[in-house]
Amino acid sequence: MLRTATLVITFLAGFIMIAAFFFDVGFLSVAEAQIQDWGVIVAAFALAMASINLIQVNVNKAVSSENVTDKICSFVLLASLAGMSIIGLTKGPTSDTYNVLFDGIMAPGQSTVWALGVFYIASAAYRAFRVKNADAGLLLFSAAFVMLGAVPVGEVIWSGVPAVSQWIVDVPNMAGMRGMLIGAGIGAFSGGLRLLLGIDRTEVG
Amino acid sequence: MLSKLGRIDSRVLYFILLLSFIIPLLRPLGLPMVISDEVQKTYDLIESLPSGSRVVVSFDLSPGGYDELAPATVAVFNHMAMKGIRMVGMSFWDAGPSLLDRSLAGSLYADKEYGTDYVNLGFLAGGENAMSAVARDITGAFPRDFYDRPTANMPIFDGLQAFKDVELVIVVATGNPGVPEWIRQVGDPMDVPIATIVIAGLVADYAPYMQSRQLIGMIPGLRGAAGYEALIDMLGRGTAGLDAQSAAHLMILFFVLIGNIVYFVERKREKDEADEEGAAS
Amino acid sequence: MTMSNDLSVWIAALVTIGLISFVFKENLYYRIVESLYVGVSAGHAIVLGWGNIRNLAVRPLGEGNLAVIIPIALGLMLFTRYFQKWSRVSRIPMGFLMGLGAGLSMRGLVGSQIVNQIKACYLPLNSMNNILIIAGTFAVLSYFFFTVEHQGFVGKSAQIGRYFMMLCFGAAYGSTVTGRISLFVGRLQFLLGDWLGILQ
Amino acid sequence: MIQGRLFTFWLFVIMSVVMLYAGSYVKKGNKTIKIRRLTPLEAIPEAIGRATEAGRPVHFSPGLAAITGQDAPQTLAGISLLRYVAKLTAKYDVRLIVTIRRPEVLPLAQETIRQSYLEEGKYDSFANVSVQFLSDQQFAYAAAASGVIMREKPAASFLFGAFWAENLMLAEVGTQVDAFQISGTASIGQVPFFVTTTDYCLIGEELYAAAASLTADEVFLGAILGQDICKAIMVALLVAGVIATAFGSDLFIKLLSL
Repeated sequence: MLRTATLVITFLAGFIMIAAFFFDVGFLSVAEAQIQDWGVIVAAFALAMASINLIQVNVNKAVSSENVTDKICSFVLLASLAGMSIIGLTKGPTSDTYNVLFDGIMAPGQSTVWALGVFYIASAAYRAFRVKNADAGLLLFSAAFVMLGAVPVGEVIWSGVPAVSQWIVDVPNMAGMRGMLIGAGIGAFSGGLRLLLGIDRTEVG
Repeated sequence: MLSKLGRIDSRVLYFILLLSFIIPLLRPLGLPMVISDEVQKTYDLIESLPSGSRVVVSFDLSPGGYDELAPATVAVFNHMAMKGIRMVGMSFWDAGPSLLDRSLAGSLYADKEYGTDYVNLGFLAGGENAMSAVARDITGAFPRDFYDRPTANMPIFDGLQAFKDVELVIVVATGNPGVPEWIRQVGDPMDVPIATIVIAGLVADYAPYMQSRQLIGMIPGLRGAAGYEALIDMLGRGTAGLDAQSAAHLMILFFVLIGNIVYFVERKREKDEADEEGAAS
Repeated sequence: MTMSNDLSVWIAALVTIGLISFVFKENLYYRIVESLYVGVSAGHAIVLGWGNIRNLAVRPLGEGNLAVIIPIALGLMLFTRYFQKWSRVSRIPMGFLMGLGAGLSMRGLVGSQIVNQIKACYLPLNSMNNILIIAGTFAVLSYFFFTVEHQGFVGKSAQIGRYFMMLCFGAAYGSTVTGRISLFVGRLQFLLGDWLGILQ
Repeated sequence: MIQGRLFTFWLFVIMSVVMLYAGSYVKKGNKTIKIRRLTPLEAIPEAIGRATEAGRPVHFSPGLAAITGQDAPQTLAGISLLRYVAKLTAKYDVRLIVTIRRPEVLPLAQETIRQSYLEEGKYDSFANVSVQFLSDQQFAYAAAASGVIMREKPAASFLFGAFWAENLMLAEVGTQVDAFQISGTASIGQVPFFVTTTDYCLIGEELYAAAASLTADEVFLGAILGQDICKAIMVALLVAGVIATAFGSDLFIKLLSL
């Protein structure tokens, strides 16, 4: 019963979106708008749920982990989560205290984690990027031009670098990406169809 | 000697790389950046918009990519503010509104009137669905802005209900939901032009959309920022970091080169040794 | 420029250094800073998620709009997954969100990702670039046929497709490197400029 | 019908019908559908053979994604490949080390491996398998998994599933211990790094095709057949339109714009 209800709701939500896109029928547009507005609200609840998962995992760790470092870290995580939420919910996300936490921890934290990638790229470039075959050779050729085309020194090395780099991105890369884009589109369509009709293995939930 | 090079500690590599960043930052050479075609086109596009027209800027980014996108965003904001273009800002990533707030504060919009010339609507959950819902009814989806003020009576929304009255959407993006979602929910079906300020890592991915004109402008990361800053004649951070970028790019290519020389020389030696052993037995 | 006296700049500098230290060696300082930022990010999601619920559901409900009871109920049902006995109920709102998402992306992508992309290949065969664009798209599509063995014409076409993809991956590799370098430059500009004040 | 959406609508209908038909065709017992050769897949026994000869273990990671959400199919494909790898390690008595990032993937991986060892009649050797949950944080997992690879020096390392920026750490340390590495991911942005740092890589949808060909699962196979037919339709549209355009006709441009 519950399973049937889930399948029907899944199908209807998707079907109305699709039907309203193709047919200009009054009640479909109304239903589409209504469902979309509801979707935003439910998604906002779902956003909070992801954080609850994190709380659950870390409460377990803070309580039962044998590793002291893990315990401390889980505790720090829970404390900072609680602190941010409480300040945000009471004083609002534009208050000064909140901004200090956002500008001091969240923004630089995330951007440093992303930036660290450059170190792994450097050591992998040195140790693991081997031109073993034609595939890797072509890849390196294209990568080298695109990299040099992105910085002024490329033009200093050879005046043709920016043009070749642009050509690689606009022609062979474009064609290849387009092929993959169409293929991935068909793949996503197939996944969506199976989900709407409830024939997927990775079923809802 | 070569086999020693092959076993070099990663931390030595990291240190060398770090120096290649820091030295040119402290002692820049000032190599100029060529303004690429796509940046020029995007500049022309904004230059062609009449004063008073309304542009939606969607801040769909993680703070992870903000350092890379902020200089270009500020440059574009400055250009728009100089032209008297009105900016409707919104976000579908939770970090977006605060970052938009910082970019606005660092641009010429800071001197303009909030609610008339620009607005920061804040965040809406649900990604693609939220984009589609906003495009249909802007103030309906955002009854209050990021600062919790009611939006319905703001002058910027006079005669502006849906995206069909918007001249352009600029997506400031680090991933999904972002450019492909905007194109398929708003750009294509509602016939609204879409442009993007995007991290370098996605430039190659979005090339098909540029060629098909589903995307009519693209400013790639920090490199695009340098070009744009030159075009509006307001040099900023995009230009300042260029030499460090040059040096680091060269260093990484150099690492690939040395790594492969070591690899091929060692492989040849192993092969020679194997041949000799074969000959001896 | 002089050294910053802004509190958030100082905190940010300590966070940045702590995270960078990870590439040299994993350490307690790094682990604590990481936990801090993951916690703050999750808190931020809760705060903004609540902002949406308040503006779009709670306030309208207070103004007498009873229709919002439905999405509120659906949203609350999500949380049943934390109670063993009722956990299956959370599949209903998940199904609603996933069905909505699937329908939206399907209706959009056929036009924007398939039809318009094919249409953009209808180019006159009057330049090498146009021919490469058409041939490349064709070849890459043929690479992803899985029920046909890569032999004969399909095999050759797929091989060419593979070469095109390698050029793509090279471009993606190169531009990702550029991106990461830009980010790191940004971090150093922050440390050396905003914090220490030794950049002009 | 809303203007300008006629062609898209019919294509939508055709794609749906084709996919449903392909699904039921496979379900009716027409399992004769063969997935084409996938070189990385064929290299798996060779990699495990090397581990057997060298007396060194095998490392496997099913990626960093969960079993729900957008990237779940990648994790599930990774688990299908794990079933295959575990059968081989059971058969040749090679030690298998699996590193896990998501807590909810742990029981799934354990159960899959146990099943494989049972099927091979090597349940006693199951004790020889080590499935380790390392950390739910992306980089903490990657650092810990790198540590495991560095210590255990596997002769083969398999990375199948969703990966992000951390993949370079795993692939690089694999290169350092001289492991034969086979990877596969549908996270297209990460494929370039796998192509350059591992010996073989399943590119994009090849990951799903590999899982389908190993499990012979009806739903997977049906989906692949349906997608192939749709791709053939797109290729036909592409070729026909290009030929028409070459002869100066804008018939197809008009058709697709309907």
